Amino acid sequence: MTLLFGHLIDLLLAVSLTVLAWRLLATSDLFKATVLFIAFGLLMALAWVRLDAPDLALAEAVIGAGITGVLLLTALRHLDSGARVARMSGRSGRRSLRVLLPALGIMPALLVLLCLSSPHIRSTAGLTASVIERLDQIGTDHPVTAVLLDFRAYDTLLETAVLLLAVVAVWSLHPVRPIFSPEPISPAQRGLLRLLLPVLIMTSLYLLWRGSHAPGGAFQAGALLAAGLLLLLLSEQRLPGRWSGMFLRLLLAGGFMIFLLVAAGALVGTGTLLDYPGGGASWLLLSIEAALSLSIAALLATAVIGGRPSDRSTEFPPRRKDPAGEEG
Amino acid sequence: MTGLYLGLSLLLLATIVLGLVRILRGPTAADRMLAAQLFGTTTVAILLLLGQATSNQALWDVALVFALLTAIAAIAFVRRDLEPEQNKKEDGDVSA
Amino acid sequence: MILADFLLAQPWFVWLILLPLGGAASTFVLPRRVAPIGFCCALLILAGAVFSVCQLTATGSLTQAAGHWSAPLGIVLRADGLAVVMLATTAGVGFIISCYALGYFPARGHEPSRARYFWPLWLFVWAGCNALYVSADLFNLYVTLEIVTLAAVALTALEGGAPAVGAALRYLLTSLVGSLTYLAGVALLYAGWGTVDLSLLSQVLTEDPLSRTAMALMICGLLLKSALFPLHFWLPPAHGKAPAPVSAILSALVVKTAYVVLLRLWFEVFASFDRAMTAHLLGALGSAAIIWGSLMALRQERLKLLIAYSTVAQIGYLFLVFPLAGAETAATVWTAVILFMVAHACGKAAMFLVAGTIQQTAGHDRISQMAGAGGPIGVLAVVFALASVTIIGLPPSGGFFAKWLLLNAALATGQWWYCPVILTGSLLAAAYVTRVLSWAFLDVRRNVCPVSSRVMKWPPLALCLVALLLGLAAYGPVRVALTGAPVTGHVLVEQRP
Amino acid sequence: MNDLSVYAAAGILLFFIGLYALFFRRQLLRKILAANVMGSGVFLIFIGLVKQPGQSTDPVPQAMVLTGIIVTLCFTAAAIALAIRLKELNEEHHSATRPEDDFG
Amino acid sequence: MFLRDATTCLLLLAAASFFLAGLVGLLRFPDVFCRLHALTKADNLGLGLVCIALIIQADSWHGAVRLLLTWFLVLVSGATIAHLIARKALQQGQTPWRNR
Repeated sequence: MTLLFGHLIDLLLAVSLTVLAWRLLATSDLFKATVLFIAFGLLMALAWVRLDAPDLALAEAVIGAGITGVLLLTALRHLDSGARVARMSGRSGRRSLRVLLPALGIMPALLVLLCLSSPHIRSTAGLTASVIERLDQIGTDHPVTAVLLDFRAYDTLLETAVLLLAVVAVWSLHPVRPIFSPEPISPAQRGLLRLLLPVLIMTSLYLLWRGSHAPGGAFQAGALLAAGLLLLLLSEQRLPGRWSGMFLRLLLAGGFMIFLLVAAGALVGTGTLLDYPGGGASWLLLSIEAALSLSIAALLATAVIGGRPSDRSTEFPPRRKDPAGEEG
Repeated sequence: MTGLYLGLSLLLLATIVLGLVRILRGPTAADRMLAAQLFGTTTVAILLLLGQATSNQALWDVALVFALLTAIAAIAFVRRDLEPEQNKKEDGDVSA
Repeated sequence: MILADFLLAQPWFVWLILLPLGGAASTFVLPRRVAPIGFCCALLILAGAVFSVCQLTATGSLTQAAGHWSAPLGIVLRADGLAVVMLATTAGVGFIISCYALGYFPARGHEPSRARYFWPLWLFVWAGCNALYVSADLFNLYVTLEIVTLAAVALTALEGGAPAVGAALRYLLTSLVGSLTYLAGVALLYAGWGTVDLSLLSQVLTEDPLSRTAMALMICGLLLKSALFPLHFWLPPAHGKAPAPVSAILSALVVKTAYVVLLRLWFEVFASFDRAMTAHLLGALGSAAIIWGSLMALRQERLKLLIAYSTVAQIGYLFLVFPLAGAETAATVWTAVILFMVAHACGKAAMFLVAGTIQQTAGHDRISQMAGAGGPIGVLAVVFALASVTIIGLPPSGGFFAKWLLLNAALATGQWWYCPVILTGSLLAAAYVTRVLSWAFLDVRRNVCPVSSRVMKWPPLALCLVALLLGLAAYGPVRVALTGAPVTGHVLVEQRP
Repeated sequence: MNDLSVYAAAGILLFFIGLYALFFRRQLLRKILAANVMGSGVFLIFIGLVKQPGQSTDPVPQAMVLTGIIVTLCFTAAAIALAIRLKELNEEHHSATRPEDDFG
Repeated sequence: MFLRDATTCLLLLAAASFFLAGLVGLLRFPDVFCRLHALTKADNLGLGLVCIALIIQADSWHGAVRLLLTWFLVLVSGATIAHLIARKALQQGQTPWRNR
């Protein structure tokens, strides 16, 4: 019975993910596509849960349901407004690719057959055993965190570089635009914010702390904090302090720079990249994670806001003064 | 009991799949947003049930995170100032 | 002596990743001092690259397991001949481009934001390239490819106009498809063999449908990223519309990153596979790229687009390596392709930099209205002509030497039909280069003297001199390139065709 | 062959649906969504193939997929910023010259 | 033990009926305001009953606290969002449906 329900859940999830993807890419109504994409994120999180990957479910929950949702909905304001919908003025490439159409139809079926029938997939045990074997040498009990921060920490270092790079790329394009409508906020929304925000920050800290022995960690905690920041901005609360100058840039680059310094320090000390002293004490990993999650929060929120802070104004992101002055 | 939890999760998943019809049909943006909202809640329930079924406490954390974030997409939605409805009006004005 | 030992013991190839990363972060945090920080960083990287070449010649190829976690679990970095040659090329070309950029993006000009974002983005590209060359881990290669792509896209959009932003967006989406396809292949390999390490995979991999599918997916993704002929549609707009130093970075360095990954896969991971069909397909596409790219270059009205199409053509030569690499000729083509990459990087970067100077002086880059824009016999004309020598493949340039090796390999493997392709490519290159030279430089009716700064005039000359003299001093690079190379046999220099 | 391979199969389908939409749809936002769907497909393939019934999932691909998710998010943010900029520039251009071009 | 399981069973079945009612309302009700009404039932009562059912089964206090917190957050968010969406819909000029 249990097994049957499990199978049915898996089947239903897989089928509905596919159908959802097809529908969301088939519609030309961008708002509908966006909402369907948010729903897609929900189902992806459930799929990760079924695949016994709660870390990924957490990340998908925060990123799929929270950050990407806000990113797409604010992008819609710019892309969908007015009469003209943004399009690629593509001539080259498209027509020549139509010949690939039949191939695109046959290939998935072929691939499914190939992959699922390969004798090699089930014969390899993967690296689970060797990760768990070495867990007692380092300062964390959670295998995924161990891989992220120790065994494959170099990947994580470069991944943080990608995050910083994304913000540099977004900033290089344009000064920031006001992102939300000027109409007044409902008091209910303000009340909700006052209630949600403390819980959100606490949960984020909890995820960060839990990351060393259970699903959670710097990325999930940082992304959750970023969602909190976005919630704050969506309710037009002023952020305390000056957010446009050196302080903001240091906050954005700080986590990455600390991680980089640890890597370089290990290189100087032991001659090996990211060779933590003592195999990675738990306090060291936790402090790297804390710095990373603060930076990740700032980076993700800034990437969603889009556009660099102006040199003159201290307000970041700026508010729109009146609906007409859109290009301020 | 595990069978019950899983069966109920399956049922809730089925309600999500059926509810997709509302997002597909619309007709207004608010309808779509609202359906997404219901999916959020249902997902929280599924996560709680699956967490109990597999006795994996981490799933309750995922549910908690979802519960925190159900609001954010909807708030981003109401804070946008241009709606497809208004767009249609504008388009009509342009073509008229 | 102690100092020399200490310097030789340092893992320079790892420093070459960390230095530009640190530089990128610092230039982002201190936007008012981007140029000095960026330039110092370029200088340090150049020094590091010199050290790592010395190290390689002294001790052979080096490996390092990041965090002391060895292969199936951790990530291994490896500085073999290919990696070190590419590190050194990137350092040299990158240093010259950095000098040029000091003049092209003036920090105190009317558009300070371009200088402000050029430096961090460029250092990110540099870090990504260096990390890619030394990585021996398939997933790590994916992350480095993504760093290079994202930074290169943002650099392309730095020009600011709608065509550049559109080209950047297309570049981004195409690259994203390429890297996701590559990643799908990595996923299949991990699922099948439980590791993503290059050398471990090459030991355990057996030829079965799963690994062949993975190979197909990874090669397709990388072809898209390295813009081989039918998939080149995104390249000319991106390289043609970007600011000149960025075009130089993209054409000289960035397109080669995906190709280097492909080279590693082909000669190492999938080396034991029976891939004659794939090799011939790649060779055919490469030949088509040579002819098509050259013909398109001949038709271009804009100088930078012409050079961009020339890049499409030159990429074709790189893919002739796959059919030509037989058991006897593997070392020859390996040397040829590395020399070709170095020569092309130097020559193409010099060409784009000259084009940038002309564009800035004349205000446009239309070839037909360019008469005299370079000055009668100015430095620009000399640089462009010298750079053309290597692009066409005339002796004694590195391009000539590489093409000659390819011709040798073609004859040695009995695939004579690649010879006319190589020669036609050279002839067509001569035609489109002559067209530019005759319009821009040999017309002495007007003498509009270029008023660019000195840093924009002299560094390109150094680049094309390197490209030119590479053929004369090829022994050094060849020896470095063959250190730790996954190929056997001798370089067919002695053999007469 | 096991029960969880349905996710790998779904992943393969998602990959191709995304690929198809990316090449044949013209709206920028849909292209960006398509790339995201493709990414999700690849990640599902990754974990779906590695997961073995009755065992905990291999942490190494989990970490890789987490990295992949973050990288894809970064690309999405950059692509959206580029798309918005492109639209702004096109509108400036069109308001200066022709009013109704590349509409369909 | 049996009593505990039986209660959980009953509560879960009740929760299921509320979620089903929410679905039916979402699909069959004529306009956005009515559908909001259906949605809040599922939110508050459906999830609430699931939470209570699981709290009965919970063997640690912090599990129970997490469940309660989750329910509370969904409750508050759901109520606020229903209000905000309704307000938005009214602002856009949608008029509530009336049975004539």
